[in-house]
Amino acid sequence: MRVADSSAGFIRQLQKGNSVGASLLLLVLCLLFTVFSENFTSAPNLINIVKQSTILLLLALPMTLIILSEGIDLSMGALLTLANVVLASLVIKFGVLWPAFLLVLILCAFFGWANGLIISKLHIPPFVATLGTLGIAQGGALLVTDGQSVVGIPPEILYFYSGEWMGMAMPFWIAIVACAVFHVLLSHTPWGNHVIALGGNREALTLAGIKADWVLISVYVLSGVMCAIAAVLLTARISSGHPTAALGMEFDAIAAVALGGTSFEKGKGWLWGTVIGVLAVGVLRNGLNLMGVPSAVQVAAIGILVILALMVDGLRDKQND
Amino acid sequence: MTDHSAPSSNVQQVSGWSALPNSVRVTLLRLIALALIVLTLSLTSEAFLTSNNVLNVLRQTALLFLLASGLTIVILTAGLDLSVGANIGLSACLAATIIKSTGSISLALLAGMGSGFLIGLINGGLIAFLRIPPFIATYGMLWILHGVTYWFMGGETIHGFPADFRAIGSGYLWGIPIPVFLMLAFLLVGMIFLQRTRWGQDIYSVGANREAARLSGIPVNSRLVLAYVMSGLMAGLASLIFLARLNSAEGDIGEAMTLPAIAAVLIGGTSLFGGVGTITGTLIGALILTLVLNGMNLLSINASWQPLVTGVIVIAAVYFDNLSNKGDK
Amino acid sequence: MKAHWIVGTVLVAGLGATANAQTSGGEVLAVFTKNQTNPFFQTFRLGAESAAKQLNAKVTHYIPTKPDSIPEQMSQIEDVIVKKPNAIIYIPVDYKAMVPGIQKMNAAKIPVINATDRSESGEFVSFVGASDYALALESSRILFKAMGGKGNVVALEGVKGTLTNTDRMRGFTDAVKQNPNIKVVASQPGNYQRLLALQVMENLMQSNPQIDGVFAANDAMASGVIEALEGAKRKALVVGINGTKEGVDAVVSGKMLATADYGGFMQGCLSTMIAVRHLRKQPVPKEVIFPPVVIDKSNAAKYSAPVETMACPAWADMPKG
Amino acid sequence: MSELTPVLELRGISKGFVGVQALDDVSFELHRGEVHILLGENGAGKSTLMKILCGAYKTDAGEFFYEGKAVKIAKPSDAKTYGIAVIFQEFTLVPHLSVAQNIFLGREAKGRWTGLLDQASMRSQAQQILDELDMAIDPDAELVSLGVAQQQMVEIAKALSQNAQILVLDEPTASLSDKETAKLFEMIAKLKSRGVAMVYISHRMAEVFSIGDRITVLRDGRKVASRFPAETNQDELVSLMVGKRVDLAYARTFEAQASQLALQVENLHAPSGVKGVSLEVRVGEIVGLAGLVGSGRTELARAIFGADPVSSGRVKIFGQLQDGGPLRAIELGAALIPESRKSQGLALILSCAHNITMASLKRLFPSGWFVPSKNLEQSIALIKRLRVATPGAHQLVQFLSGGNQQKIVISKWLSAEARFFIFDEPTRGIDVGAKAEIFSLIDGLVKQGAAVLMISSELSEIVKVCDRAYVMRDGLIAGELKRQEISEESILALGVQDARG
Repeated sequence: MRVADSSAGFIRQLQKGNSVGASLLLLVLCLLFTVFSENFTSAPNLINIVKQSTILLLLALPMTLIILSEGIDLSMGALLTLANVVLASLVIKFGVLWPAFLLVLILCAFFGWANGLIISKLHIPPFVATLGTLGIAQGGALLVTDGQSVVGIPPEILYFYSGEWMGMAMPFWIAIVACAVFHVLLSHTPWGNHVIALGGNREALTLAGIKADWVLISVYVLSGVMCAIAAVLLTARISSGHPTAALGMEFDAIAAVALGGTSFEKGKGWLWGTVIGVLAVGVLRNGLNLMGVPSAVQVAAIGILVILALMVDGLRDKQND
Repeated sequence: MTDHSAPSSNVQQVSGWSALPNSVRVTLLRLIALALIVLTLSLTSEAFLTSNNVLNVLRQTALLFLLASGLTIVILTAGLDLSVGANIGLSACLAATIIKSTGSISLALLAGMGSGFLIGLINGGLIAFLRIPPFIATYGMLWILHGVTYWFMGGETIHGFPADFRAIGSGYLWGIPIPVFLMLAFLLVGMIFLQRTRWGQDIYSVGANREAARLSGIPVNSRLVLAYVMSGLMAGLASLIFLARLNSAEGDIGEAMTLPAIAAVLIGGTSLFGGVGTITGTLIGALILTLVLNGMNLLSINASWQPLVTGVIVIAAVYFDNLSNKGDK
Repeated sequence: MKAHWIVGTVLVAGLGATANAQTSGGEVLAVFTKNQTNPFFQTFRLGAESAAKQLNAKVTHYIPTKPDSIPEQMSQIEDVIVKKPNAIIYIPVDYKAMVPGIQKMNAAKIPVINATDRSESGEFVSFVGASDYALALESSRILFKAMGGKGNVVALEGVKGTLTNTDRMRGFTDAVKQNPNIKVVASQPGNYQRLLALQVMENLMQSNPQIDGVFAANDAMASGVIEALEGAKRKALVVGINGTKEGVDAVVSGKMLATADYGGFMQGCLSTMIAVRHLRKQPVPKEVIFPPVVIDKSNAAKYSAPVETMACPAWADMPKG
Repeated sequence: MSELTPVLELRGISKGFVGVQALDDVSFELHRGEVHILLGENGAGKSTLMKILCGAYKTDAGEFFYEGKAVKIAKPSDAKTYGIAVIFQEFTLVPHLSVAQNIFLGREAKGRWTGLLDQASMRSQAQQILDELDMAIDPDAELVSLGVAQQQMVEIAKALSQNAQILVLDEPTASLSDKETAKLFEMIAKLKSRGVAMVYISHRMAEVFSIGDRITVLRDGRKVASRFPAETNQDELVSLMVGKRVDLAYARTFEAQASQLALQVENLHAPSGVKGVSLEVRVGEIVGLAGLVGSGRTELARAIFGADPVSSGRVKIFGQLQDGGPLRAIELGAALIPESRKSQGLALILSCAHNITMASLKRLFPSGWFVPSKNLEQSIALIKRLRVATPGAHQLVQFLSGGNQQKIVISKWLSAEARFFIFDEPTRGIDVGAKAEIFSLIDGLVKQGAAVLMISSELSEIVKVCDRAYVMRDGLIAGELKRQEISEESILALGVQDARG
């Protein structure tokens, strides 16, 4: 009998070279920065990297499932921004987090449900549907705040970003829990298989008696829920609501997922590859900051990282297909 | 889409809407939508139908269309080009520097188009030969181009260009803004390329079924590179018009145009899965988008509504396409 | 006046050398600015570099890769704190959202000089900036005087919700109150962007046949307005703010009535000098607000020297608010 | 067959799509332990009836009786409750899930309260089923790593794992080797003894008579006849299927003698699985390329055409070296009619005209200037010549029948003035009537001075149509058969030598 299914899975995925590009680059970057900037490997800096990457990770995890089911979600960044401003306004009104978070959770889940509905029932390609809802969420954020940022967040909300528990920063725990939940959901629940089947062979799913539309909608609802959770972290981080806080973050999430080896077709992908992809981007940005590299070079470096990683995976695919 | 007027042999005429070939249906549907928008706007705001505003709308549409026309060709190959906005930024800054240093406009035009061409070539190479998915390759290029522009410009802006250069952006010819002539030129070039050249036909074939095209002897890789080069070239040309229009160059000059350009192509009926779509559709898409935003400005509707309305239009356009195609199944 | 500056600087350099050499040089300063594209911040960075060179300190710039990105500036703060620079010269991307970042800097006991946008809270060694309100008031007054105290005026606002925009529009409205028969026919946001201002102006010209004057909240929008006016072959008096080279050139060429000197270069110089003097235990003012200086045809020549050639004046000649 | 009540009975089943009446008042009985053969051409309604049986389609009219009681089958879960499982030709399997996950898709074993997957029990159950069918497949292997035949076996294991009482098999042996077909028949016999009722869809007469207990023929959506194997023979069944007396297949007159050398292949090696092949084809000849599934015939064809890379050896077309890709082969006058029309032969969402001239634009419009009217003329001429049934040259290819789509592919190559044609399974998915037309077309090509290399898994086609035949096995030529030596036995002998040993 296998000892631990997930560890064997982990190694098997690595052997299959699912995200060699990203893992290689992550390794090279870490070595490079350890050498070139002395305090890269210092504990506070490593915690910084994890804290800074957590919000992107919370978007990249559901994005992996969406891309695995041969979809895409361009509305995540705008939805996170909308959730941020609504959460900030409600927290100020209620004075306490939980009721506000609940309402935002419902709002985001509804938004995800709408995305899923437009795609499955109106038969609109995911790119088009979520490009449309991106505009709707972005407009919503502007309308709610009339362009002003929302201030006066009670300090205990900041705990979620800068607070600590058992010695580790809160975002670290949130990231760990999120990865664990998604790993279990994807590899240890029937639903996980159904999501992969949705991307791999949708007909097989329907003939197996599963409502493919519901699986699709549930993936987008999950994406909405994760936006709500990320909003708590973002609001805690900038202690306010801002009408353009996270616009464009969906593209970074998609890049991280692609970096991690999840391909755009046939439900081929690996959750932990995405985690590596997110970390690779986080390490790059942090390292370049520490080395005081001029911002123009930082901007180009991110583009080069993405293309290099995909080149490695692209060439590997070429060999074995 | 080939022409649709020729006689056909053993034809059982299925009359009515579903008899029309798909491309005609797509265009007709949009012309109706366009007419509706013009009607409602001219009724609700008296400033709408003034000649000034019409020219104003045409000029703004021209800017959007110049970008979207190159994109249409790329999307027809089932690809995508997220780097067009950054392409405009870099090409405009290059051209601006050359005008400032050498003062020769022709050299600047060459530089703008040259850099657009080169960016398209790199995009095409990454996608065709290194098999990187278009979304990711052009996303990477977006960042690289921004990096190069920021490094090159260092936060500076270059402003103030000779009058005859600025004419191509804000000048008039027979009372019509010059960018409109360029829009028609791009439209013509696009239509001729897609409908009247074999390379255009190949673009449709590659988009519709890449493997079948390859097995039919179509050099798929070079067609893909051609598509991205055209998109890059058109963005390079558009950057010159932006430069002339704004009379100054700064790093993120075209950045806000990328998503609206993609929206214009989608509203125009070009499918993301490739093989279906026309340049005229994209022109109508650009016109619809600009008209709606212009209308909202005239009716002084809060600017925050604009992204929301754009989103709804994109979804509605594709939904009605699905409805009209239902007849075929 | 120019010659005097150079002499002054030599004097200060000499003075600086003999100052008590507690930390006689080599201080590392981290300079945070908002984005790569707005020329104002470029002049600020050049000012800081010029002052640092004079006082042989070292300056590293931290600019978000995505313009005005709040989460990114937050990450850059966290990364820089790990490196422990001697002092930080800080322009917040958003004066409300960045408070947690400032708290982190204060917690790390790093002296911070707040520049340009006064942050809502946080301990600072001092604040260096110009009064948006005063600048807007002055340039609006000049506009209305040139309009003969009557006629239709249009206002092009900056980014809604930013501190600079709120203060500048307050200055404009107060100036309008002082001129009863100036009629504000329209006030629309141009987000400090040239293209958007141009398109907004084009639309405003449709619905307002008679526009005598235009108040633009920054020079970039002012030049957009000028392009729109020329495009529609219409005439109007235009004023802007910031005193960037572009604005000054427009004033010199007569296309623009006047602009107000926001003193980017000077703010860069002064905030760096204050940082270095503070580190060298020399007395520094708590707050320096540059007096509003309007650049019109009369004094435009003085301001049109290219920024690269400018050098920071001596500490003694600096306006001390 | 005892007169028990049938385990499943369909009465008066009708189902129509837009303008097409797929099934018209069809009644059908199925008894326990019986293999009921369903015969019919493509488009006769077989697959529609199957989709109704498994609940994928709803019926317009008709009732279902399960063991005599009236029941409703409208969605896949209904079919499952009555133990109906269907094995389609296009596998309902998910590439990146493991074998065990595929088998239990939708019926995953879960921990009682955790709701988590019980991986261990799923794996052991899968292993048990695979062992029962003695398939050497690892339940943890990712599906995409298995060959076509193995995937077919997983598909069957998946159906059996739902302890199906009623099994519907859609041409299961289409991609199985003889060894695997024999094993399938053993398993069918085992299932019969267990009382499982099976609907077996095929058009291979040998199978019909070897395992069929009862035969029902469908034509144009209507049930034409029901026979016991003993009462009928091949010819009667074919005429029932086709409706008019027709000789079984196209009989070719072999008077043309071979002349100029069209194709020379010398010791060709290719990473895709060609291990040193030498053969030649002359103008005026139809050379068959027979062999079992996985013997490398398609790989050889794609290597010759330049679709896949070649590692060593030489290919000459009309005397000139073919050292490039498909474009080079086409320039030399070669053409490839691929095995899967839809994914490799045609652009379904484009018009007939666009597809027909896709490979000949350079020739028709050398200057690059494309003239739609000329393009249309060329297309309409070929549509007429090949009698393609289409409303017009603008009709999108996706709306044509299988046979007409194949004609469009052939027209594409005629438009490119090819003179050496590689046909890969030219009649797959095409009904009997249209097959004859395709063969007469091929024969017409050869008579007009073309050369043809034809890959086919239908031994009868090779026997009836080819001048010469090569038989491939494991990427090599097992042997060459002259005209008079060609027979189903000789082909099988060469093709399966080691299998029998």
